[in-house]
Amino acid sequence: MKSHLILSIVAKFLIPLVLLFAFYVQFHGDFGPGGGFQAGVIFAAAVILHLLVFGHAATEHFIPTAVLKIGAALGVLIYAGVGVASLLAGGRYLDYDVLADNAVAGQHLGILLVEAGVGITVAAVMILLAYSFQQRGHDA
Amino acid sequence: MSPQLLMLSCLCLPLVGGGMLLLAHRRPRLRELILVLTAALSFTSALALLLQFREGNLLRLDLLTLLPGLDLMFEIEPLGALFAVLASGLWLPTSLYAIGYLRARKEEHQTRFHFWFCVAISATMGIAMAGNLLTLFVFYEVLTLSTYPLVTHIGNRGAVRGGRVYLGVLLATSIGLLLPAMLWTLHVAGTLQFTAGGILEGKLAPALAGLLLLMFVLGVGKAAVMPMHRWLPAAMVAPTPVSALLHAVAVVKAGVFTITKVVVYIFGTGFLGTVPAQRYLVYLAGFTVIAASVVALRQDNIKRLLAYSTISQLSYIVMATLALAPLALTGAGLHMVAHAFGKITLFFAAGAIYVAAHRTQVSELDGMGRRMPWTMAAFAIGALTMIGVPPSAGFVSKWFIIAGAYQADLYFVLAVIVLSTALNAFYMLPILHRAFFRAPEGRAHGEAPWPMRVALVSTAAASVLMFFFHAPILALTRSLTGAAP
Amino acid sequence: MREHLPILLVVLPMLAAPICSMLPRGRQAWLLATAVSWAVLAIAASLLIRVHAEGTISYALGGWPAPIGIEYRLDGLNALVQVLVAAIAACVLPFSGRSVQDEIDADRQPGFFALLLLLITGLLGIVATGDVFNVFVFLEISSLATYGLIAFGRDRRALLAAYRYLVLGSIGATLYLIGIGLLYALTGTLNMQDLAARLPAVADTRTAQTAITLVMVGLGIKMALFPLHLWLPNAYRFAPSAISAFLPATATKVAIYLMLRFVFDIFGVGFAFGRLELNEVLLALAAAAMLSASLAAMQQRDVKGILAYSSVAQVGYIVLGAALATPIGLTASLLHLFNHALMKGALFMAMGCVMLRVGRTDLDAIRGLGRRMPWTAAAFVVAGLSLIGVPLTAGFISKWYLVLAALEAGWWPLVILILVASLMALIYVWRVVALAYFAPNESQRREEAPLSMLVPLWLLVLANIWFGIDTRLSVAMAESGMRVLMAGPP
Amino acid sequence: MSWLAHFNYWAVIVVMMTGLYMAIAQSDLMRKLIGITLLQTAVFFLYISFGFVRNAQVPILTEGAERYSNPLPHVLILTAIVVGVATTALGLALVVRIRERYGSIDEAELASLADEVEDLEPHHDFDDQDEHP
Repeated sequence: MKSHLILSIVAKFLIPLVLLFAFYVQFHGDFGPGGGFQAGVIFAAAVILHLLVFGHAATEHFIPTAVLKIGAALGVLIYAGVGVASLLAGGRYLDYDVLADNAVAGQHLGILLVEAGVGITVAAVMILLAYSFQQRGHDA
Repeated sequence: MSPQLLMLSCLCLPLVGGGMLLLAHRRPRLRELILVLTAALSFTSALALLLQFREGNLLRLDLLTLLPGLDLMFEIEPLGALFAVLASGLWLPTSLYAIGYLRARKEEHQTRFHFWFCVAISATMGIAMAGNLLTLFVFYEVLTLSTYPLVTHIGNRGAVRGGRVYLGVLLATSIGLLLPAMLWTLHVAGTLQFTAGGILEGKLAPALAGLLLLMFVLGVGKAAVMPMHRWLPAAMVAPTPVSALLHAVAVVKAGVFTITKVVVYIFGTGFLGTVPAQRYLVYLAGFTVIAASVVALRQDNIKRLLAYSTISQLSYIVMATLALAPLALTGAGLHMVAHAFGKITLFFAAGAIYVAAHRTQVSELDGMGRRMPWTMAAFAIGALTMIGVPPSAGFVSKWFIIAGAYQADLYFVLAVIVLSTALNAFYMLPILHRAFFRAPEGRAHGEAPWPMRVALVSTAAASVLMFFFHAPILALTRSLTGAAP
Repeated sequence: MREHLPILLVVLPMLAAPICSMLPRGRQAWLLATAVSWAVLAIAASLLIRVHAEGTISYALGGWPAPIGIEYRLDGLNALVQVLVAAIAACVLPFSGRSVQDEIDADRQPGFFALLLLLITGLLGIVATGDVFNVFVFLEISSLATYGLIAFGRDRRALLAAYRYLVLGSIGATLYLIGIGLLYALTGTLNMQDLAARLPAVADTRTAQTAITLVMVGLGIKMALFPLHLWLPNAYRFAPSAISAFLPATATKVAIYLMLRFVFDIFGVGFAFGRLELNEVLLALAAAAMLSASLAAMQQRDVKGILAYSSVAQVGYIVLGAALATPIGLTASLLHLFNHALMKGALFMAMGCVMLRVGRTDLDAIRGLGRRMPWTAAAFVVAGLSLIGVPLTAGFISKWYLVLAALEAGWWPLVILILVASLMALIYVWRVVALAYFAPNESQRREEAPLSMLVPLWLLVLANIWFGIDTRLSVAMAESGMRVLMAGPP
Repeated sequence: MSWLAHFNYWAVIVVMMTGLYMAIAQSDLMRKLIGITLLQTAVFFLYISFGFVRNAQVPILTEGAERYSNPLPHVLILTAIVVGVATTALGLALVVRIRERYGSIDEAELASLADEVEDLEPHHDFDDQDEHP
């Protein structure tokens, strides 16, 4: 991959910001607009930017495909697991009230976990998609 | 044995025998022993059943209920008992004959052949004992399907083509006409039970009843009423034992048996008398009698000639049934038996000629009477039965049909019988003339193998015996008309 | 735990799917998926029994009560459909072990089973949920999984088939989405019960009528109702064997269930059939489906193609019974829904066995099958007889009911139509059977499919016979489903 | 000018029909996908404009809002967007692989290619790399 100086400098500058914004959206989700879907996509956008600028090898070096695959599955597991946990705690499926001592804290905890799961899965899947499309282009 | 067990054994013995055949397929002698034993046992149980019936036992067997009001059940009535005994009784000589035939021809897949034969017999028993229309229909279809492998047994292109016509016509008529007719009956009458005196009386307008009757008569393709007769000549691609038992006895008789059952137990002769269209069906059957005889006149292939003769003779029975006179109905029952004996003898003879002399055409039969005296003598008796000349069984049955035609004042039927008798003589007697009064041609050959000869002589003898001793059969068919005043 | 079974039914395969995708070997994924499918069947069966003993079960997700939160609602109808889906899954998964090993690259097998589990999740979810938007979500989960699974097919035409299905399926789902969006705008609710209660007030608006039409067309695509069936034949034909055994028996059935639910329970017969006269449209389409698809099936050169077109025709049968909107018609429809799943599952499984041993399923591959694979061929014959509707098989019972329903409604031409279509079924099934048994073949080697495939196959075949002889259970189930539908909107 | 009051619906209808037309009539597989995406986007618009209430406030984080927009359609459509993305991604993946195995993404050409026997071997190495770079 040819190096584009301006692109790589701008990218290096932007990527941390985008990542930070992703985390903001992720954890602010239970108070305001935001949540796992959006945060996951924003996170993925940062990684995809890295992929486009620095190439597949560089990106895969710090986010390997195997990790992404596990991440994609793990997110779903967290989501469904929270539901099952609330079952085990004596409530209904996805009834967050029972997850902590009082209902409000329970709702907080529950939504946080669920959104985390969603975020991980969405980010992982988006990055995986980008990886596989990128790969195809080079082989063909 | 209890009567129910007897009925079950009539139905299952051939199946069990067929299954054992399959197991014994590596040992031909054992296989054939099983076949003959099965046939004998089936005949015995059918006979025992007939005796039970004559003692006046109520013979009824509920097998299973598919849906409320829709069950598979069996009930013996005179005609059914007669049919069961006839089919299983003729199976015994046929199985002997088939063993000889298949061995002499060195056919492949003999076990498969015998197995499907057993299934077909079992289905015939089911038809004979059926207690309602649904049961009859089920076994009717099983019979069609189980005879397909027999018809296409040779497996060449011609056999497959013939098989396709066979299956196509029989299934198309049964699903396209018989099944709707059955559904209509169920819808109108609320039941499909065979009941003395019929179940449709007062429930259907006469004009519609005529249509329903037409659907039944044409829907039972096995009765080969024109224009649904095409399958029978097509089925002649089958090996001769199949043509003999199935296409002279089991399959075609199942057809006329079904029509008779429908006329007597579904419509009821009393009700049918008020249906105007019934007359036209008599004409249709009469037309078939004459037309098929005319076609038979022009055939040179022996089996095709016999097939058209069968079409003609079947319509005798249909016509006699539809004449609705008690005597004619008795004649119909008698003719079922008489024609069975005669036609199976003729087919046996044709097969024997084919095996011994490799001849299939009428024009090749010159002098055959001297080469194969037993075979041709039997053929002559069969031919006489077809024409209706004493001392053969055909005379008795035709006598009753004629008497019935007088009784019903149906001079059309009378004319048809006279004309067709003349036509029968026209196509049968020249064969006998060729065989006995012309000099033989070609290389010399002897008779067919002994199992075949035993079979054809015994059926020919039965045909003659029936002329002299027909009282038991007459009693049975009389009681049929007793059910229908 | 017992009260949570309705949700566990859906969550179990959903939880298992990601685990499956993480497993290193296809074999392990298969074992897990099989175990899950059996557990799901057990749960579904226990739920069905409970519904029959105690009546409708309602389960509120997250503890939010019905009209606000998402509600899972099981009654005599969908508990039955769930058991059907679960049972077919429990049969197909053991069956799939060998055929997947044979047809799919080793490293892609865990993904395959994960998608299959997701498909099961989606289908079970559609059936269980009482919320129309939730239906959309599960519909898309199952559809996406299906597109992916079809693309696993070895033939490159599988890709094209998957793509076509994706385009049409997405259009269908989108139309459905618009429809329920309009309904939501009108009534302010997405809960089925609530929707049914509020719909009559606004039924006269054009918006409501548009919404209903959109929903019906969207579902029509999903259930492959003629003429929206174009995606189906190739999708079934080129999918991996396990998938083409699973889909016809479940996916279209679930879509049909959904249509029944909408027409009878949400819109109400009086509105959908009485005022909009949808029944006449459905009747005409069903009739066209039966005839045209049967004709097409007769011309196919590939057995899976024949079976696929026959599936389109059978959808026609099912819709026909429903469109009559009489108790007996609905019973017939539900019976056929159930029975057809049994027979098509068995037929496609038999073709899976052929695929494994012969590698193709065109008519030439069938030659002499009766000798090469006697058990497979015999299974095909029995299931084929059931498809034709021969007495003593399950197919006969449902067709019999259908004919009775048509007679009762006074629709004579329909009776003829059903019989003609059965005759055509006979022709296309017989073509295969005649080749299998009466056509000579050079290779007379005997190479029967492995037991792991034969046992599930014969289980379904025996079910075909069982439900053809002892009809008490199936008819009682269908009737209880019918009563739910005939009761109409609450 | 009552028809103008519903201009959002008019916009939705135009986009929707454009998408539907593309999805059905275009023979290029990529354009079909774009059509599908347009169609879905139109539905998103539709839902979002349902939720809009004139002179209303955001319902969360504001005390005492009298009139507020309905948040539910937004939530619903979030799900639908995710579904749409997944569909598009899957569609694209299929298009890529169709291109690899057929060498074309034009429907008319594909139809003629479909019945030809494929030479499986040369392409096989691509398949194996699918999702496993």
